[in-house]
Amino acid sequence: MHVEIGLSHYLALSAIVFCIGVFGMLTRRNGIGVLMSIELMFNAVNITLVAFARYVTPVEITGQVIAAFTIAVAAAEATVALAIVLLIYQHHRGIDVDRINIMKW
Amino acid sequence: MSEFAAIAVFLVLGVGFVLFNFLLSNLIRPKNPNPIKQSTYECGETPVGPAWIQFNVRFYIFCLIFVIFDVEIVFLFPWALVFQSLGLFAFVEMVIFVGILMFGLLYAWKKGLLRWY
Amino acid sequence: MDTITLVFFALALLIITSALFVVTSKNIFHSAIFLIMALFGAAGMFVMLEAPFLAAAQVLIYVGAIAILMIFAVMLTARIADESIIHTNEQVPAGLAIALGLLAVILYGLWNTPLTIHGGTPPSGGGHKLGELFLTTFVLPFEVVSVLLLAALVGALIIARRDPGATPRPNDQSAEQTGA
Amino acid sequence: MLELDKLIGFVGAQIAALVTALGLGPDWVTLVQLVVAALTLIGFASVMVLGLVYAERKVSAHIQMRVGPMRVGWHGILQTLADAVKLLQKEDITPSNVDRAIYFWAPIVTFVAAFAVYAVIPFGRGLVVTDLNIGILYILAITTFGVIGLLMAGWSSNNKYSLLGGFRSAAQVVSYEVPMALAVIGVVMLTQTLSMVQIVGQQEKFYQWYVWRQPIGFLIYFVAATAEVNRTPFDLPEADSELVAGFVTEYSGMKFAMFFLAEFLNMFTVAAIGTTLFFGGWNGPVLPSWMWFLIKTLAGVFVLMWMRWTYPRLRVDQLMGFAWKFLLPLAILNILITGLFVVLF
Repeated sequence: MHVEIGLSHYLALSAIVFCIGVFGMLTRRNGIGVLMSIELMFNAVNITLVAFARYVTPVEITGQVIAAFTIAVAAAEATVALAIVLLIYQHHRGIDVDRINIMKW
Repeated sequence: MSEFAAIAVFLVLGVGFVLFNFLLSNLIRPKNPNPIKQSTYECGETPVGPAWIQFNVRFYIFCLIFVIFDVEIVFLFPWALVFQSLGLFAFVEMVIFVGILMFGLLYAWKKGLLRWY
Repeated sequence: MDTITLVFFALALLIITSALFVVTSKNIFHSAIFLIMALFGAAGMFVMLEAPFLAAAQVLIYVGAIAILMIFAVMLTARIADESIIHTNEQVPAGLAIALGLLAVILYGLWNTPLTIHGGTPPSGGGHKLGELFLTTFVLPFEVVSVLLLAALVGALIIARRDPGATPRPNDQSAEQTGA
Repeated sequence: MLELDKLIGFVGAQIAALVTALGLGPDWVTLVQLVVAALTLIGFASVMVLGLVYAERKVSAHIQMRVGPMRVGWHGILQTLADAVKLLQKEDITPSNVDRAIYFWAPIVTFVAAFAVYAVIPFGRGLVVTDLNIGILYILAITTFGVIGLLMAGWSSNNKYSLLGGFRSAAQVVSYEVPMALAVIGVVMLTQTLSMVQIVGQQEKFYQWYVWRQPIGFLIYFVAATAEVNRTPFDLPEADSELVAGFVTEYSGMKFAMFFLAEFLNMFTVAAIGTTLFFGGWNGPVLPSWMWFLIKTLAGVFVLMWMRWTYPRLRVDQLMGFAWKFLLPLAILNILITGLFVVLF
């Protein structure tokens, strides 16, 4: 069996990881668990970006630059979101996101 | 990319070495477990409640500042690699980049968040 | 099967299994550990894609910072590490349907899209090229990143700090009222 | 015989010939060579740690006007070997309410994080397993797994001392990682490369050592590295008077030994990185290159030991305040000054 690993393999892998992330984001009750799923989705997108950088623009590695920015955004998102989770925990003594409906009218 | 094969080998063999040691030790060491020996060590007292207790937020505050500065470091490395060839302009860009982030540190400092107690 | 293929499938297996454990594990600390494994696998993928600098950045930021922050957050919200709490909501069938549907759509799109691949020698990957791009073409996003980080830092600090004087908690207020 | 790089070249060629004779391809040759290299370094690391533990006990003893271990072998030289054998046959107690899987994997993660660094350290001219073009960044990245390992140990033990020790240690290590990385960036600004081998290659002459051009950077690195490996005066995670043994409280037998091994490996690592970045690595006259590397690195290790038995321990608030309010601004200042010098001159 000889398989030449190419762009489509990376894209397929990325799609699978992204969908696992979507599943986790929808079904997790725990706020931190939801955040972890979102990080998985970020990573799936990053794999896509780097794969495109490798196979479509191998010399001008634009995709890698965007991936680097994605990592920075993910870090910023994680700090703020986790701080919010902590605040929710302090107020509700729990971080079950399904019960956080205070913003609902 | 091929030079990273060494890293993979080192990771696998590192795990292998530890597991080998565990196995070797498993073959020659005594095994006499009893409930008191297996209880949680708390200087002889009986432990009260689980150890997974709630933590002080101070640890978290420092970790939070660390995350932001870690990202800064990762962006500083590519700059440090090329700024000589790009001259003064690149240097000024970095001064702005670092300067903006220093406001964050200054903010944390002024609000007393860098104090441990 | 050549080495590249073998390594790719090994890494893909690692990433997918860890990702599955991240979203299904009962214990949130285990989820965090599996998340670290998935992120490390992704870093391996970056190495395969000739982006070693990005791989190191990924490990440094995701594993070294974000994952640790998450573990700290897990500790600060200790009760949720308790496995007896139901960890998924009632949306499991719906979520599964949505995720599988999305996967089917993406894979269908992938199958039917002609991918144009351009050849060329990638840069050495030591980060030089990345630095050049940061400081020339992408200089504005580069500076905006620092503003974003500043905003995130200040915002997160305001939210996370526990300052009893500034933001009295409900039970503190009631204690004061009964005292008065 | 002292030309180790020639010996290694010879062994490598022999392995290649042998593997090719077995009818296997070039990938297998590389694999077998790497496995042999890794096993050699595992052996080197184990022997070195035994030596370092012995040295630590002797140094501490003589600083305190004692004699230290004297019984096993000449001047107790086999003492640590005896201790290792003893640890091997110690009963491995797993407390009943630990999180078993994570409790088991924590020492493995910690050890591997410490050991994987050795793949890129240039031990001498031509004596490096792999010369990554992101070498120093790789070291910074892979060592963060050490933090994960100690958090795993602290959390899984289900013990209040372990947890507090683990989290305190993690907070300390990450706090000092920032000034340490910034000090490294100061050097990278001058070297324009991340490869360890090239960094050493740029410091051939005594006056080219980066310590002369980065004195502040070196001091920051030295302090931060001491804190990274939890040595006194920064050994709060193992403050035995308040936390028993920190995150290793519940560990015994071989699992404990792995944490111990990783700790000493890390000590050697930070000294080796300091040597590579600031003191010219294996460059030196007359003696073979690997000997110069070992002399410089072991001198660094000795200073770490010397400090341990000289300075008292800091308080937690002093520790954190020092990292964020003093070292971090100083490191940023160092980068700015370096940049200004490079741009202007």
